[in-house]
Amino acid sequence: MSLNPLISIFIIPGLLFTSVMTFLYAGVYRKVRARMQNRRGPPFLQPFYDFVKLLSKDSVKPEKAGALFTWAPVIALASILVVPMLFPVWGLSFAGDVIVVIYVLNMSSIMLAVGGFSSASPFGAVGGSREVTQLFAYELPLAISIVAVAVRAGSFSLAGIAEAQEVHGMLFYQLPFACIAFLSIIPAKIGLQPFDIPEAEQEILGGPLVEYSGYRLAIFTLSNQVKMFTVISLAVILFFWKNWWMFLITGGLLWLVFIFIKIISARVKTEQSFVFFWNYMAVLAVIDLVRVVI
Amino acid sequence: MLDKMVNYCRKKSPWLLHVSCGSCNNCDIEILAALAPRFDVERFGGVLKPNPRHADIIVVTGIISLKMRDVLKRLYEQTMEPKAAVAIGSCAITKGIFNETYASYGPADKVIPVAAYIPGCPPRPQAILHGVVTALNALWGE
Amino acid sequence: MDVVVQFGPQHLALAEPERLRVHAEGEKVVNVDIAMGYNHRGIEKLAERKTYEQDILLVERICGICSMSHPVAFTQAVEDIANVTVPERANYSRMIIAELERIHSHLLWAGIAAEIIGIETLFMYIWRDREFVLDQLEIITGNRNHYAWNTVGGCRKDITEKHIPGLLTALDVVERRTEYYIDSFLRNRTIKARLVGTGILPREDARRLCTVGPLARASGYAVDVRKDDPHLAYDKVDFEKIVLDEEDNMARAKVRLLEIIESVKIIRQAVTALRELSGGEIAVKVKQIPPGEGVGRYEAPRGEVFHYVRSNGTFYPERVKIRAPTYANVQAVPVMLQGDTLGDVPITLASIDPCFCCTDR
Amino acid sequence: MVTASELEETLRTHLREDVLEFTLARRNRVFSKVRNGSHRQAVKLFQDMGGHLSVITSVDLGEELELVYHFELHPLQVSLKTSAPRGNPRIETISDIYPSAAWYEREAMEMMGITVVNHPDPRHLFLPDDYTEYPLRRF
Repeated sequence: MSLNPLISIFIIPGLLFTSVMTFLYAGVYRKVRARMQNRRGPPFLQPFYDFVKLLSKDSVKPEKAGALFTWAPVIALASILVVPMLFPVWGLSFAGDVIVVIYVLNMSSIMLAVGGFSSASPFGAVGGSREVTQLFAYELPLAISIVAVAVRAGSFSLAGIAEAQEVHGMLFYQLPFACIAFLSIIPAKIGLQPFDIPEAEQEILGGPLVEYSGYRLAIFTLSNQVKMFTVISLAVILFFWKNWWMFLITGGLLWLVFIFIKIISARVKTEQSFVFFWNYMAVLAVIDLVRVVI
Repeated sequence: MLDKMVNYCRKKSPWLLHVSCGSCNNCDIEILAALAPRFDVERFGGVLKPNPRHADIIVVTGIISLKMRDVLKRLYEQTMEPKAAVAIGSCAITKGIFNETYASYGPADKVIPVAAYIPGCPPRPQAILHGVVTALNALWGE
Repeated sequence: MDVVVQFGPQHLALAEPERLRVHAEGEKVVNVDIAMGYNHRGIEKLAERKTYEQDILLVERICGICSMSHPVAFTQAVEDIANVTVPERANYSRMIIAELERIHSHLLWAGIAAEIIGIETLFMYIWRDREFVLDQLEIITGNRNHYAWNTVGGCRKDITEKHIPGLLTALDVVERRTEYYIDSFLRNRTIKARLVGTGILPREDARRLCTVGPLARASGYAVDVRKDDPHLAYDKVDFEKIVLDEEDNMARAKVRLLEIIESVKIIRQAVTALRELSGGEIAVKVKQIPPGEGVGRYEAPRGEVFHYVRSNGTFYPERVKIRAPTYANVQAVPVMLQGDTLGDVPITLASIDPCFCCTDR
Repeated sequence: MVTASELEETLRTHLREDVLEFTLARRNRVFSKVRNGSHRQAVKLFQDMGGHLSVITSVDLGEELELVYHFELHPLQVSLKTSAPRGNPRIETISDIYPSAAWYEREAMEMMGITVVNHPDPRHLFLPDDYTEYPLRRF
C-alpha cells in the first residue's frame, strides 16, 4: 500500500496513529500494573486525561533556564515521531536505515538530558547526567546487537531486515543472544524499572522533568510514551518480524513482558547498570556477532 | 464544548502534592494508605507527585509549624494554575490538640487559600478519598 | 562536578518535612547536613499546661505510628512517681496493642523502603496486608491509630473474648505473608543489589553514637529495652532478640521483618495469658501524683522511647522530656552515608526508619 | 552489671563532696546530683563503665537552670543532674565524650537558654534561626 505523504505524516503512521497507539500502550501499562498490584487502577483513557489536563495548565520557564528549555521537549517529540515513519510496515518509499533509526531514537534521550541541564535545578542536572551516563551504558550492546542483525540480514535498512526475516524466518531464532541484549536495553531506553535511573521519582523527583510544567511537560510525557511504542516496535521489526498484523500483536505481548519485569524489580544504581550492560549484555551481543561473522 | 472536555479531564486526573507541615504523621500515613490496594486513589486518576510543578491539588496536613510556613507558601506559588489546596486532619483545620502551642503560624487557611477541609484525627482513607473527589467535583464539575 | 542536592523539606521519599542537604561530587556523597525542626510543635511545653490524663492523649499525638509507645512510656514514668503497680491484665493488653503497633509499623517501613528503591508492587502488597493489622486495632481500640488505650494506672478498655478469634486469624495471615516478604527481600536480585553493602554503620560507631532499636541491632549492638529493662509483661513471654552483624541496609530490613514474626509470637502468648487472667482488674485508681521524678522507657518499633517526667505535686507535670528513637539514630546518618552515592541517600535515610515528628515533637 | 551501691561508691571516691545527692528509686532508677563542673568527670566514669547516653533534659527550677543527663548503665538507669544559676547559666559540654550529646545540648541551648560552653556547633536545632525566646522557661 502506498499513501499520500500528508496522510502518512498526520494520520498513518504519523501523529494520529502513533498517538492512539501510544495512549493505548500507556493505558495498558497503567491498568495492567494496577491489576498486578491488586488494585483496580485508573481508566484506560487515563494517559489521555493526563495529557489534556497538562496541556490546559499553566507552564512556566525558570528564570535561569536556557532557550533549549522550551525547545527540548519539542525536538524530542518531533524526532521520536519520525521513527515510526521509517518502519517498513506502512509501505512507504523511504523505509529507513537502522543506523538512522538508532540515532534519531537517541535524539530524544539527549533532549531529555538537555532539558534537565537547562532547567537550572540540581535535580535536573543530576537527572541529565544520569541520562547521559545511561546512554553510554547501553549504547555498546545496542550497537553490537544491531550490527549482528544487519550482518545476518545482509542489509542495514529496516525493510531489508524485515524482508530477510520474511524469507528465512524470525531473526530471534538465529540470533537469540543479540536479541536478549537488545531487549534488555528497552527498559533503560524508555525509563522503566530496573533501569529508570534518570527519572527516579523517589530519589531526584523525576530528574530532568523536575522543572517542567504545563504543555512543556505534556509534550515531554507524550514523547516518552511514544518512545515506549516505538522502541518496542523496533525490537519486533529487528527480531520478530512476520507481517504487519503479527507486528502489532507481538509488540503488545512484548509490552506485557516489560510491564511484568518493571513490576517485579527495584531500581538499580548507575554503576550496577554499567556492569550489567558492559559485562554481560555486550558480551552476549558479541557472541552472536562473532557467530554471524564466522 | 472544549471547556467541558478540559474540565472533565482535570477532574479525572488530579495529581496530588503532599505537604506535611508539622503533623503527627498520622494523616500522612493515611494519605499513603489511600494509595494502597484497599483504597486505591488511582481509581480516580490520582497520583502522588513529588514535585509542585506537576501537581494540581496540594494536600496539607498538620499545624503550620514555624519553619514550614514559608516553605508551604513557596510550594503553593510554585504549583501551576489551576490548583487547589485541601486541608487534611484536625490540625490543618483548627490546630486541634496543639491549639495553644507557640510553634505554629496557625491553621492552613491562614497561610494559603484552602478549597476543602477533611476533618478527623486522623481522617480515614475513605474520608480523604471522598473529600478529594468532592473537592474536584466542586472545582471542575458541572 | 560539585552539586548540593537538597532533599526536603517536602520530598516524596520522606513524607515528613525534614531537610537533608547533601554535598555530592558527581554522584558521590561528600557531606551531609541535616536540619531538623520542620515538624516542631512544642509538645513538651504543651504537656506542662495539661493534666496528666490530658497529657496521655497529647503524647499519643506526638506520632501517628508510635501512638502506643509514647503513652506507655509516659504512663510508666507517672506510675513510677505515684508508686502504683499496674494490674497484670492491663500489662498484657497494653503489650498486645503495642506489639500490634510494632507489626504495623514494621510492615509500613518495609513498604516505604520498597517504594523508595523503586519496587512499587511490594509496597502495594505490604500495605494491603498491613490493613489486616489496622482492622484488628480498630476493632479492639476503636480507631486505626491513636488508640487512647492507656490511662495512669492501667487501661481504659479491655480486650475481651470476642476480640480474640479475629485477632488470631489476622496474626496467621500476617505471619504467612511476612514469611513471603522475607523471602522476596532475600531473593529478589534487584532488591539485593540496592540493599546489600550500602549504608554501612560499623558496630563501633553504633555504640559510640548511642544508637537504639533495629538500627543498633542490625549493627550487632544488642540493645533492646524489652529484654534489658523488662516492663509490661515482656519478662513473662518468650521471644528472641534479633541481632545481626551485617551492618548494612539489608540487615536492617531483615531485623525488622524478623521482629514481626517475634511480635506475632508474643501476641499469641499474651492472648493465652489474658484468657487465663479473665475477670481481672484493668486499672487502678490513681488520685494524686506526689512530687517526684520518673523515667519511662519502652522499646518502640524504631527503638527506645524515653520519657522523663518531673512532678511537683499539682495536677500538672512540671517537666516532660520526650526522647524518640529517631533523635538518637538520625545522628548516625552522616556516618552511614560516607562513600555512598546519591541514589543511596533516600534508602539509607529510610533505613533508620526515621520518624521526624517524634524527633521534633 | 553495676549495682546502685557500687555506683555510689565509685562516684563518691572520684568526685568526693561534689556528689550532692544520690537516690535509688523504683525499678533501678538512680537520681544523682553533682556540682556544676564535676559532671564531666562523672560522665567519663559512666563512659568507662559502658554507659549509653539516652538524652539530656533541661529543667527550669526558678533560681537555677538544671541539666539532667540520662544514662543507661545496665541494669541501672542513671539520671545525673547538674545546675547553674539563672543569671549565668554556663555548663560545659560533654559532646567531646559522647558525640550524640551535641544535638541534645543544642536543644537545651535554644529551648532553655543554657549556655553550653565549648559546644562545637551552637546553632538552633528545632527553632528557626531568628527565634529569640526560650520557650521552655517557666518563670
